Amino acid sequence: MAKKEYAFYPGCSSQAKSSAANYLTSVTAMCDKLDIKLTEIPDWNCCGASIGYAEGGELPRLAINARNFALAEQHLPGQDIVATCAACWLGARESKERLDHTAQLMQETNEALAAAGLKYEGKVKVRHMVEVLIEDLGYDAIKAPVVKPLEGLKIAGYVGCQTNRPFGIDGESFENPKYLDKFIEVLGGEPLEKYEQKVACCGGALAFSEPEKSQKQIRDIVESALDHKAELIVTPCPLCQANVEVYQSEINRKHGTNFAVPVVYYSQLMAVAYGSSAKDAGLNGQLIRTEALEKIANK
Amino acid sequence: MTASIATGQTILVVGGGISGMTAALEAAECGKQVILVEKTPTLGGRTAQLYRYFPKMCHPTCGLEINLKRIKGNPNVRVMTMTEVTAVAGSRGNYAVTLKVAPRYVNENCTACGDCGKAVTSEVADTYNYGDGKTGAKVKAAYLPHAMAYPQRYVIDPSIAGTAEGEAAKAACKYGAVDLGMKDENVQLNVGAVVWATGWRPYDANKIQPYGYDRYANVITSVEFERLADPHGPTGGKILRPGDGKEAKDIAFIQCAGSRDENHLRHCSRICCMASLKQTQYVREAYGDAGKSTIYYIDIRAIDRFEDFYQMVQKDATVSFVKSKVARIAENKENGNPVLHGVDTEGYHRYATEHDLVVLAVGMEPEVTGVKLPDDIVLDSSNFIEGSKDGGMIGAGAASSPLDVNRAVQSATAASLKAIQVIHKTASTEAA
Amino acid sequence: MSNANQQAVARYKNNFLKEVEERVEEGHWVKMCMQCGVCAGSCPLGPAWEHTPQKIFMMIRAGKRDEVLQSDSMWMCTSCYNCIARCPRKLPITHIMHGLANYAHRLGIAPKGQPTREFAVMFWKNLTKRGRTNELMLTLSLYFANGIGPGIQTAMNMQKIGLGMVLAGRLNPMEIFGGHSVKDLKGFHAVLAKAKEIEDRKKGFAA
Amino acid sequence: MADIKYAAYICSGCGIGDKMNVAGLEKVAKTEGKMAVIKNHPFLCNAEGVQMIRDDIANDGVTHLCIAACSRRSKAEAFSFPTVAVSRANLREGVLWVVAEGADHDEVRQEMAEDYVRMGCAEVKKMKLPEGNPNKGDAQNKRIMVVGGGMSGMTAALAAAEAGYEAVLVEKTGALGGFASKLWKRVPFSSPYAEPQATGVEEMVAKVTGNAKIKVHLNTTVAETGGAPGRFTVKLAQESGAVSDETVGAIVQASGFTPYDMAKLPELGGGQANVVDQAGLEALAKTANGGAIKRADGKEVKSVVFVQCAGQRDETGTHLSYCSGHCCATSIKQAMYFKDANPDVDTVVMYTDLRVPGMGEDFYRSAQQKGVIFTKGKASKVSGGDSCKVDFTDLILDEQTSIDADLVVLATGQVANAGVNLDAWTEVNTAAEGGNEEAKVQRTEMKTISVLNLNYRQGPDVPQFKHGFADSHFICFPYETRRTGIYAAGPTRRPMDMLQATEDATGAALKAIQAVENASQGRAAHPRAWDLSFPSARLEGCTQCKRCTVECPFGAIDEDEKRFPVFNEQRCRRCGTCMGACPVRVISFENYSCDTVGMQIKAVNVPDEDEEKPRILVLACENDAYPALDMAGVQRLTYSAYVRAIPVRCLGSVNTIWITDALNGGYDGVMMMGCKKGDDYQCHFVKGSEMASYRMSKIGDTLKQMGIESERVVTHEVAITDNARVAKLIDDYVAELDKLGPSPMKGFG
Repeated sequence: MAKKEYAFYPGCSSQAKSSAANYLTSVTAMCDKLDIKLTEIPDWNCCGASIGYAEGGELPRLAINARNFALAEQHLPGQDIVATCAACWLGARESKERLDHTAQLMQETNEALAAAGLKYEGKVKVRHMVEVLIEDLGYDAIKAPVVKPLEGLKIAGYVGCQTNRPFGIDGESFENPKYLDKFIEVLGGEPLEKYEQKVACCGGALAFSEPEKSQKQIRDIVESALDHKAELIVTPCPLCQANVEVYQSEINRKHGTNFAVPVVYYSQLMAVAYGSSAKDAGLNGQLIRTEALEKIANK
Repeated sequence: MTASIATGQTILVVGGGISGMTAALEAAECGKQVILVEKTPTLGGRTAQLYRYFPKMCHPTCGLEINLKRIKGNPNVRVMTMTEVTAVAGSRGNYAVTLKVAPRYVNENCTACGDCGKAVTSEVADTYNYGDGKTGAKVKAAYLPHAMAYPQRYVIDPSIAGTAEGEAAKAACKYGAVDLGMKDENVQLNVGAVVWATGWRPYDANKIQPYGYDRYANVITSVEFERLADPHGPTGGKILRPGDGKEAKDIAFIQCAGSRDENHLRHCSRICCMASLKQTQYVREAYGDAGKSTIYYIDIRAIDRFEDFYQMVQKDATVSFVKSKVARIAENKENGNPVLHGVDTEGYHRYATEHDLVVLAVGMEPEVTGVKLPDDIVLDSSNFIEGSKDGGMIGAGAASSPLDVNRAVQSATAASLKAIQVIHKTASTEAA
Repeated sequence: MSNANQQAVARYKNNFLKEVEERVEEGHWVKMCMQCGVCAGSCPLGPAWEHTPQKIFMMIRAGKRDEVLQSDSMWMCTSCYNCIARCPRKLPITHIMHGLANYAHRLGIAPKGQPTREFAVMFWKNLTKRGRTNELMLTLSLYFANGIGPGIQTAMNMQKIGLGMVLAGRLNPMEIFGGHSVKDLKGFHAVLAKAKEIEDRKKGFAA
Repeated sequence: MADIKYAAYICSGCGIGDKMNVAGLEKVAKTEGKMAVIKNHPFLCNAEGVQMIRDDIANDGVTHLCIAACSRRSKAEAFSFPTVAVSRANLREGVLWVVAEGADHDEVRQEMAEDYVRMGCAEVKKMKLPEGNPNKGDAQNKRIMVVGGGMSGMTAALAAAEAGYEAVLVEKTGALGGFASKLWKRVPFSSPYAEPQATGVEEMVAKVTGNAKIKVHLNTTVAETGGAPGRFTVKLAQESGAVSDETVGAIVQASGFTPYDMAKLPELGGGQANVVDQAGLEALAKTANGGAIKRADGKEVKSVVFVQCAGQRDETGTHLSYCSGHCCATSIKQAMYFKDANPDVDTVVMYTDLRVPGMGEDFYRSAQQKGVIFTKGKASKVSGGDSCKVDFTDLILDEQTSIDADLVVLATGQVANAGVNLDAWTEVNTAAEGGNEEAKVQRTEMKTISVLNLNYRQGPDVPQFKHGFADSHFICFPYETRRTGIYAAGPTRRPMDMLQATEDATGAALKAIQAVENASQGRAAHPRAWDLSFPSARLEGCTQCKRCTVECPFGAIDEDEKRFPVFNEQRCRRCGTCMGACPVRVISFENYSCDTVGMQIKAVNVPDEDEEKPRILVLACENDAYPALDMAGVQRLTYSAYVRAIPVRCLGSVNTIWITDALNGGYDGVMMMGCKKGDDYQCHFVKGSEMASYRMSKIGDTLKQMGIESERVVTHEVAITDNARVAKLIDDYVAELDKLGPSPMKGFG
């Protein structure tokens, strides 16, 4: 099957030695097995993230996103932009929708872009890696390369907010999306379909400013996963991954719990199931190491 | 069956619910020729599935009995059940209509003695009791749809038509009424006017994801609740919740389940507020002061004298009101109770309240299964029927707007006269 | 700053709804709320709100300008989008909350020392500096926001994590000397400046 | 009329033949029923069986037949023989399906079946084939009179005319158009439900006046209405004093509504400057003619508050307790008047529940889109003046507060123009007839507001249902009037908006057309539609007691100068209440009379007391109780084989003679089963079951004289869904009678 090519928007957190570096590593391994060619958008910039609103305002946020669109349209014509980070995808897609639907904003934004000799034509599409996997490849294609099924591995699919709302994946419910469970299933693992915290918010945006409030969210997410006997939590979102993984020790420190549930990306599950090494799957990037996956990877 | 009896002076009424029966009878009692087609095996429609009517708390079957008596006694109405309209050609005053009659596998010899039912063992979903929904009710595959079914004639479910079960039913019938050889039959008719009284259907509760109808056993719809409260229903009138068959005494009613919501139905379905107010009285009927009803609402729309009923319910100590669109429902894993989360907007009170059972007051949307509307029918923004451009086809009852029974009958009576006007004009122009 | 506030007050007299419609991101949606309250019940941070979104919309219609703009409710938004997903009138509630926060912030009347407000400012400065976020600087500047002392304290508490991140290759101590950046920084800044200029002109913040 | 020949046809199908001795039944039909022809058939309702009966009618001169098979509710089409008198003996639902299985019940089952055959034969012998009202000749007028020239009235007149019927339109003012002509615009009737629409009144007036089939009387009121469907005679009084006569076949009453008087709402600023009601606002909008709306004092309105439910939904008993339904949409429309003229006008709609059902939701959204502000609050005080002030409780922000505005609009409700309230009337009228002078004055005073001035025995207007509206009591039958041939439509029937009113008027026009068609054929109207039987009275036996004229639920019976009842058959609904009321039993229908039932009661074979087989007579309303008994059978519920059930048209038609005859004849008990009575009555003949229980309360003394315990006569309210309950009621009563012991009358019968 012919290679599928996309204009890749890794986002700040996926850069080398950034908080989601291991996401990028595993995505690279995954795409390699799935015949997906990702070409990084030359000189892309930050999406502004949701938290950018307070100081950034509306038009500056639209403008910096439009800059990425313009660069993609210019250098990678005809290719859809694919983001792996929930926030990047959301920030970009929201900007695109608003620009495409409001002539005035489009005009003002291009006026701004002109300052750097750029123009957004409104052509390029903005998509999340999960959309590409489901819509362009499909579950059978995802299943095909499996060589090391994740046998008997109980995994809680934690979708979180921004890959799920307000756009979400076509045909999935906001309250009960099933795609992570389907991923786990085709990869040979055991999905915990009744996991209640699937779409709960990890409080990511407030992780720094309101630690108590966001850590309360994280507690529920981890506790419920444990109630369901989860050995792993899997997520499509770097903010979710970082928050849910990073703060478990902090919560233990404050509340005397002893959480140590590994939180991985779907791409890491796939990389492992597709036979990549623990390193290529970015497992060494885990703060809470996941022996279970490493064992399978090292088989 | 021949089409010859029908002419440009005949009125076709599509749908055998209370609106269709009314439209047909009112015209027939004015002396007009009417053909009434119904896609299911029996007349009565959705109202026959209600336990009581608001605001009188009387029984829909009472009116049904009168309408059936009118039909039995009136030679001007011809009733065709298990019949759908598959095509309408022509224009005002002169329509060529194609009907498809599905096999009932039971002919007019049937005396409703019930021997075929005794002879078969396999069961199918009891759609009269919303057995295809949360009630899970079943009937024998050879059945009388309900005690007041008209025609009073058994039905053999297609699933056993070609099987040994079917043969057993045939063998059991002393009157040669079981005819397993029946096939789809197409019928051509000429009519002058068409009244579309194809009715409504409850909005699909599975689509209202935050309320988890698809995930939680003890979240049901208002139409299902009617069957639970009805002594003729699957629980013999006991309010037993689907999850564990326990008696539900503390019941939450959620208004606007699908209605007034641009993610679902953009219109207000009009009847739901009154329906829930009525259903709180089912709870009182079952448990007296020991029952508890809570209505979660945005606006209580008890129009005109229905306000009396609202005021009566407000005085009922077992009923309380929360002005809030419930945000989401979770389930208490210990006891299977639904837990409602939201905020009471009068003032600001956050709640997470547990109930035995949740009844979703699901909205009305136009019935579309088995309904093939001609192209020149004009629909409104919610697909209710406004009528055909040339006025030869008229929408009636809940097919034309979300209406309560009384207003649906009023609408159907008006539609009946509009149809009469059409054939009158045809007659006078032909005469001229 | 606060003279921008006085100008706004003068311009819109007691028509706060009009002010919101013209100056707040997605503010023209406020009038469409029908007070069902589904947003209020859907917010994960709900309990932390003094005023729920639907109530804030009502306050706007009632002209309670100061109470709304000085409220810290909007700053509780985690951008989870539950409210948008469930709103029966399809109001972009998340964005309206962001818009209100931003407007209050720009007017200089948002709650002083509101942590999210301060973090948001740092975050934006951080990302606009080089076009990409510098996670280390962000973290550090946050910890030291309240001065050296408490900063060290927080940093000590969090250092295990920080160290873990470094070991896991997910935090780079070297970023302190720069880190990731867009190449055409000049162009990037030009775009931003222009965008801000247009926005300020539109929303009455023109210097 | 040809010679009479009786025949009995006994079906042995559906298991009747297996469980009963058909030969025995035939013997009963012959020796006791005295039937000339007796046949049995294994499958009577099939083509062959029915043909056998048809042949006997055609070739063998059979004129009266008793079909002993299933219930009269089953196989109605198969067993319909319009040219002969037919009785049905209910052997299947009434015996086979309800008597317990097993050999030890064979005897009682057979006795029950034989009794039903005896009853069927006895009944048919007293039946005549109804031939329709012989006086139908005088009831051939098919013109429709419409009272009221507003939107509803004009719609009704046009609707009738377009169906080919002449219409007479009577309007008391000098112009057509009614309330609608006072409006600037109306709410939209169809998609997209976004903008106020032109009322279309002018076009409609033109259509009406231009229609050759419609005769319009302006400045005219109805001075007197007499007669009946098909032959109403109406005196029309012009303002000038001139009087003209019209004969019409049916009447649509579209007399509209009056806005609730603002002056009764001082606390809400009623009567103060710059506080108007919705009608007042329409006037201002008309003057503005699309431009800026100005107050009475000429000041342009820059801010307006609409106070919903003003004097409505009132629980204190001071104002209207109901909701008028249209006011929310009307205020939304009126707020749009302001916004469309000038978007900067502040418009606030203050509501507690915003009631815009159906597509009204789109209209609501459209108003929000235009910037109309909706505040959920309850106004406590409105002060008018140059700057008005509305004090209210904001239910969302949970605070006492107030708004200032240039103008305040009170959404007051609709009060029906339904004429004289008959309950009040009857009281005054009886006093007046008793010679009370004061009452006579009061009566004349009352009549001044009458719409129809009916010269009916029971009063000048149609009875009102609730809150003074002339509505039907029935959910399934909104046009089930209590004055046959007269149909209320529009806001006089029920509070409603213009869309619903025009639809309502169209429906009422149909019912009027139906009424004239039925009258011309001598047929009954709903609910016994197409019944050809009609009441006749042997006046030579009449004692002028007036019970029939007083108790007729439809005011069908008047009195002549000698106080004899005058039957207006076209008004009659064939319920038989008069027959039940008549102490001397001179009133009867051809196929339903004191005899058709009485002879059935007498035909039953009542065992002696030593046999210990009690007999219980059940008189069951044919609409609810009898179907319930039937369906108990359909569901194979069992009840005692000692009962003998007779369907009656209505418990109101039960004549006490039937009860006393039964008890004299040795029956051990009598059960009467009828519909719910009281405020939410279910009786389609209004007071049937109420009458029955009233009469039974009076029967006590008679029973005493006969030395019979009062427990031997009971009445029950039975709903059509009470299948299981009727069976239990019967068995419990049998048990009770068992304790009571056999009737003392046994053997004397």
